[in-house]
Amino acid sequence: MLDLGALSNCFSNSACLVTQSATGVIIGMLLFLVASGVTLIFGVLHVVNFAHGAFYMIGAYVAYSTYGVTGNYYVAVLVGTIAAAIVGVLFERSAISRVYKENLLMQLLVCYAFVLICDDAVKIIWGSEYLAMGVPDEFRVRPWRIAGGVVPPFYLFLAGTALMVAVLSLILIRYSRFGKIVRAAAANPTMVSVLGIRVPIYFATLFGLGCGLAGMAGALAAPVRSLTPGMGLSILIESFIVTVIGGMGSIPGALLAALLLGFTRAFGSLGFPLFVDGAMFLMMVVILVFRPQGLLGERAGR
Amino acid sequence: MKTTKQNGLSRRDFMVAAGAAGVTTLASPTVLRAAGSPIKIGMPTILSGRVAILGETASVGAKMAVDAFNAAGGIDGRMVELVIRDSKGKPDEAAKVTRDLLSSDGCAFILNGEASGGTFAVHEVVRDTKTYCMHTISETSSLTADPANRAPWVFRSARQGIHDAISGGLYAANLAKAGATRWATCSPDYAYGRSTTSEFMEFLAVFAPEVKLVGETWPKIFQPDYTENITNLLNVAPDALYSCLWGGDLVAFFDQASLYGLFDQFQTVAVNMGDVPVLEAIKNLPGGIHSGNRYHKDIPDVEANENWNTEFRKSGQLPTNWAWQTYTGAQFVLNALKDTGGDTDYQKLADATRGRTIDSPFGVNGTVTMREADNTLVDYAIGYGQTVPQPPYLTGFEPTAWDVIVDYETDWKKRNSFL
Amino acid sequence: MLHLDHLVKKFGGLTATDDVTLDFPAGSLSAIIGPNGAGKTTLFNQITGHLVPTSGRIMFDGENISGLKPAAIVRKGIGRAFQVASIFPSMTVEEALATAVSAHNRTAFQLHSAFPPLNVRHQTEELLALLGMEPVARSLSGEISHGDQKLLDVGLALALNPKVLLLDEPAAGMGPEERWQMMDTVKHLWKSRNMTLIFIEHDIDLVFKTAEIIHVLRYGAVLASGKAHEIRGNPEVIKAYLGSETDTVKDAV
Amino acid sequence: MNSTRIFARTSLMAVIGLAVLILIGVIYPGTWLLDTMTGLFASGLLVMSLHLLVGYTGLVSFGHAAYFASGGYIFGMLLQADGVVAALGGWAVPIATLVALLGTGGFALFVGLICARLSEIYFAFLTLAFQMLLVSAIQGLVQYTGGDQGLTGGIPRPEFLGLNLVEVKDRYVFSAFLFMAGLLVIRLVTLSSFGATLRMVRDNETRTAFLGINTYRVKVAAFTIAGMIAGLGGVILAIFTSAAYPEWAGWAVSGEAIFMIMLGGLHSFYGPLLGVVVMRAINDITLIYTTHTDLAKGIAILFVVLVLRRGILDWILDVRATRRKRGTSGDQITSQALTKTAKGTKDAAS
Repeated sequence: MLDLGALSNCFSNSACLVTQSATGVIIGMLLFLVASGVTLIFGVLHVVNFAHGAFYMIGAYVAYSTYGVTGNYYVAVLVGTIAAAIVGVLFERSAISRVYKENLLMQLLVCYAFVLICDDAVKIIWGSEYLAMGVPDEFRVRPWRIAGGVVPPFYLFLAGTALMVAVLSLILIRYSRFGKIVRAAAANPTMVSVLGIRVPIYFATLFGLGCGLAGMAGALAAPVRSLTPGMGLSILIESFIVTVIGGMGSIPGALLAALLLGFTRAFGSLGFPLFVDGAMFLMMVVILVFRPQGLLGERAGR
Repeated sequence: MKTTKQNGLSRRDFMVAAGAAGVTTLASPTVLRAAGSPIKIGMPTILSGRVAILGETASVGAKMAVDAFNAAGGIDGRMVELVIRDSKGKPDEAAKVTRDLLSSDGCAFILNGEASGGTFAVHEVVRDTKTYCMHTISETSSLTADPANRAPWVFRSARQGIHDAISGGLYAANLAKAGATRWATCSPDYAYGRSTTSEFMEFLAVFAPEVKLVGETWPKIFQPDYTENITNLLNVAPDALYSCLWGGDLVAFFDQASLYGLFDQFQTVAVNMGDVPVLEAIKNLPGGIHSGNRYHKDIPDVEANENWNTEFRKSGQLPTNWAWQTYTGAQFVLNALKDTGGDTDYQKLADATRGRTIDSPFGVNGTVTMREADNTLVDYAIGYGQTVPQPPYLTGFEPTAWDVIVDYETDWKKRNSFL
Repeated sequence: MLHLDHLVKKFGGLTATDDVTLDFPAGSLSAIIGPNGAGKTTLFNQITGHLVPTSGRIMFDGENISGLKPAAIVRKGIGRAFQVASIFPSMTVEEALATAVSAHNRTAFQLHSAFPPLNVRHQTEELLALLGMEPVARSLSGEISHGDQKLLDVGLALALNPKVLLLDEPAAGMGPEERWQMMDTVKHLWKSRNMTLIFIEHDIDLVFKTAEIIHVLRYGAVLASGKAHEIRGNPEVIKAYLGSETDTVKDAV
Repeated sequence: MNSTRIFARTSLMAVIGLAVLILIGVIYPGTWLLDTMTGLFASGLLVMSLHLLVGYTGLVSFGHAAYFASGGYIFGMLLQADGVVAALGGWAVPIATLVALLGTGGFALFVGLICARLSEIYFAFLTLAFQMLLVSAIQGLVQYTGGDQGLTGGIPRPEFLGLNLVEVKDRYVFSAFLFMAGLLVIRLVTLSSFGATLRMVRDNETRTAFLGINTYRVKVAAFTIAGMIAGLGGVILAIFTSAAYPEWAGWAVSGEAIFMIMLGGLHSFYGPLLGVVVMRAINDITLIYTTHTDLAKGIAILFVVLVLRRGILDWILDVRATRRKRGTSGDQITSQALTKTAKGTKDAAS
């Protein structure tokens, strides 16, 4: 079960080290994009969005269809992102906003209902068979060789875009007028609405932004993931692990945790291939027991 | 650029089938024993997720057989009805669906369209409830080869992994002779993947002792991202790769591996590659992947097969390995039913199935046989070739003779004390 | 009974309890008053184990209890009611008191008979009578009047039959009429249970009418201690009290 | 009423309930209802035991399916082990059931000791993590658990007390017995002094600690009891399917259990059972018209959350209570009060 030989071999071999490290970054960045949406929504609105995986799926499917029509990958990603964001706003307005004041269970229930409906809606619209989009022509090139390691340019593009977008949204929340208002509104909605600001619109926008991030991740990855209804589930679980380990509400924490998970996957598949999933959950347990607020979380859990 | 087929028609058919099943749920099925009421055959199969495409073709195959049977008058006017249910490819769901089919929907027996994972679960149910059953998909050898698993009233109309392993071993030994001695494997981490891979490597070693296994990676079934498995293989840098990934998993794996130029670097034997829908779904299909035959209209190259292919395509779907296997299974079941005169007693049906030989478009000699010794199918067309992205999809096909297969199979059974 | 010995509590640079030495003799009825931020509730929190003192000792019945966990201190015999009534909203008044009695009888983990057991039921009835809460006994705690909720909170503490009872502003948030009623009840309880009672209160009139001994805190330190007439005449107290309302330091809890 | 008499009466009701269930089994001619009910018994215990945590103690566990699966796996692995059935003979099934119960209890105790230190969402995620660890373990330890494949080869269930569990009716009777036994235990726990303590912790944990109760121990004990009863549900399902699967420990099972509780009613004892039945009914009725059962479930849940704003049974009880005005007794807490509390805490927290 444990193959430390393979692991140490890899560390002494630059080709392997580069390839696996790049793998870690690639897996981590896509995860980060999804998880940053979860953590953004939780950090500001204090809602755990259990429906986040559904937006990942929506992004991927819409991108698939758009790509079929336009043949342009970038347009497809853009449309997928926007679609997920719009559905997110609608979901927030019609359902989530009604349970802000309710307990965790009610929020969970609403999200679950939404996931069920989305999965079946996708089945009705796109069918229950898997769909494959295929890598766009411009990325069908030989992989790059870096110090003997193999790195596909398409994945570099994914990782770079993911990082850039997530950092932009962090800046938006931390420093922009929008970010300041929405954070103030979440802390004290009455006070902010007294100032003549329409709080619900800000909340909906933020929620839509978070969902858009998930949709973008789905759209970006669509060329290499076969699309199926319910594809959001596994990414949801992983993004929860990231959120918890990084610290609920902390975007830098999510980045750190996503990379940690990416590297665990990349190197774990060499050293302990059968326990890669187990290792991720074990990390989650250790973090929750010894540092419930997460690596970079701000507020301590009791 | 547009991809994979859509077929509203077949899905609507499923709904109708499911609807009919539901009505009887409420009506409580035990009442419906009256003569003249149709005999119901329950069919769990995978209709959602990565491999739904295969489940749908299996459904079409089963329906082709049943429709023909009913059109020919059924059993003295008594019709046969298929009740098809989605098992989602999960063992627990397959077990649940099978029990529901038997107890809620009043199905008399099971035509199992589940992959290996679910098949072992279905197998438990039919063994436990003493239900006549035909497994039409699972290729895992131990299902019928291992006496511990055997039940006299359960049959398999699918390929058997060991047959493909012998055929593949013989074929791959030529690759080894040409210099490909360092092998790696990448197969799904569950019963079918593990046993099929180890059987293939076992026979490869028999035919080419110089072969060494230098690396293995085991993605989970329906895993979304194979990057870590792919880079793992890159690091191992073998001469050749064996994989028994299948369906949508195989498609996703190939799409992702192509980004790393994986297939430029070594030979690949992907036993489940040779189904047309899979080949068509892979966007960056590299040439020259070695594959077993799955379903091919020219293997065997006979008119009956050509006709069957044409007939099948009228459903709007492309025939697959699952399709011919389920069709064949349904034929056995229906023949048995005809013999018993509609009696669905599990032992009578089993007696009518065991050892039977039927005419078949897929047999090497125009027939296939349900081997008496272990209730599994033999004499179907089997062999290996190389895939190409356009018709005819499989070239350089090298069939394997059945006497060779049976010899090695017997040895293998002895080694594993299955005899 | 209860003796605070050079008690100090610091939060960073802020000294919330500044070398407080106080004595509460057995059976006494004392009040602690002081402006906002004087450290009254902080003092209570240290006695009940919510906060650990930075230095000093809390002697209870001759034993140093500082640093013990709240549950342990409660079991030793120090009960407490809270500034904001801390109750069990989904239980009826009767049930809530019975659970407290059950906790006191060490039957809270009992699985072998239905709740409440007979002896708990009897003690609960006595308690209801003592509190005068029979009319609302079957109402949900979350739905009774604010005053009743405050009284129930006191009742919960009382159910433990404490030797020392700490009441944090028992009359807070009530109308003038109610406040006097509440204090009467408190005094009645004190007499009938023969315990040591300490309460925090803002309303000086109430304090002067009720308490035997009054301790005045300011900036965490004891400004004065004594009987009502002594405190009333103390010019320091008057000055501190009147100048207090603009104080910016907030109570810690 | 005398407190021991309440227990006696409740137990009597359970015996009567069991008798009725068995009578149904004897009268009903086919297998459909019996198999359906056997399945419901298994989910029933899972959901009712989770309700002890979620509804009575205020502990939202996302990982309750772990104990359900643990019960099934211990039961199955024990009976499949070489020589066990031969050695125990007719006692095999009862002893395996007991071992499954105790083993699951031990597992739940271990996890409870770690998890109960955390609160709210952190507690929920930690229980989830332990559940996923169990799934990983089941999938990884292929030689013992059969991995992804589950326990294959059938679970031997030798006859005992004249019950042959391979037969539908006998299996139904034994499952009904286990179900009623589990249900009775949960009922008695909620009626006991400990049950009242659970509600104290749910309502106001801080105050409970201030009454001298070690709330950590309360939570650990509740977690353990609930785990054991869930394990009993797993035993029923293992008997029914003659197998055990890793999906039983999956988060879909845990999640669905929570949703059935919420659907049926969080604040009434029998609400969750109603949720189980309703969910199954929605599933089966939808299947008549379409395979899109998820869509129907989703819409039903949204209706319950957004329109009724509480579980079905809670809603019915509230409507009745408002009609009759007043008259709430011990257990029948109106959910309005609780909803208010929940809101209160939430407001205070933010």
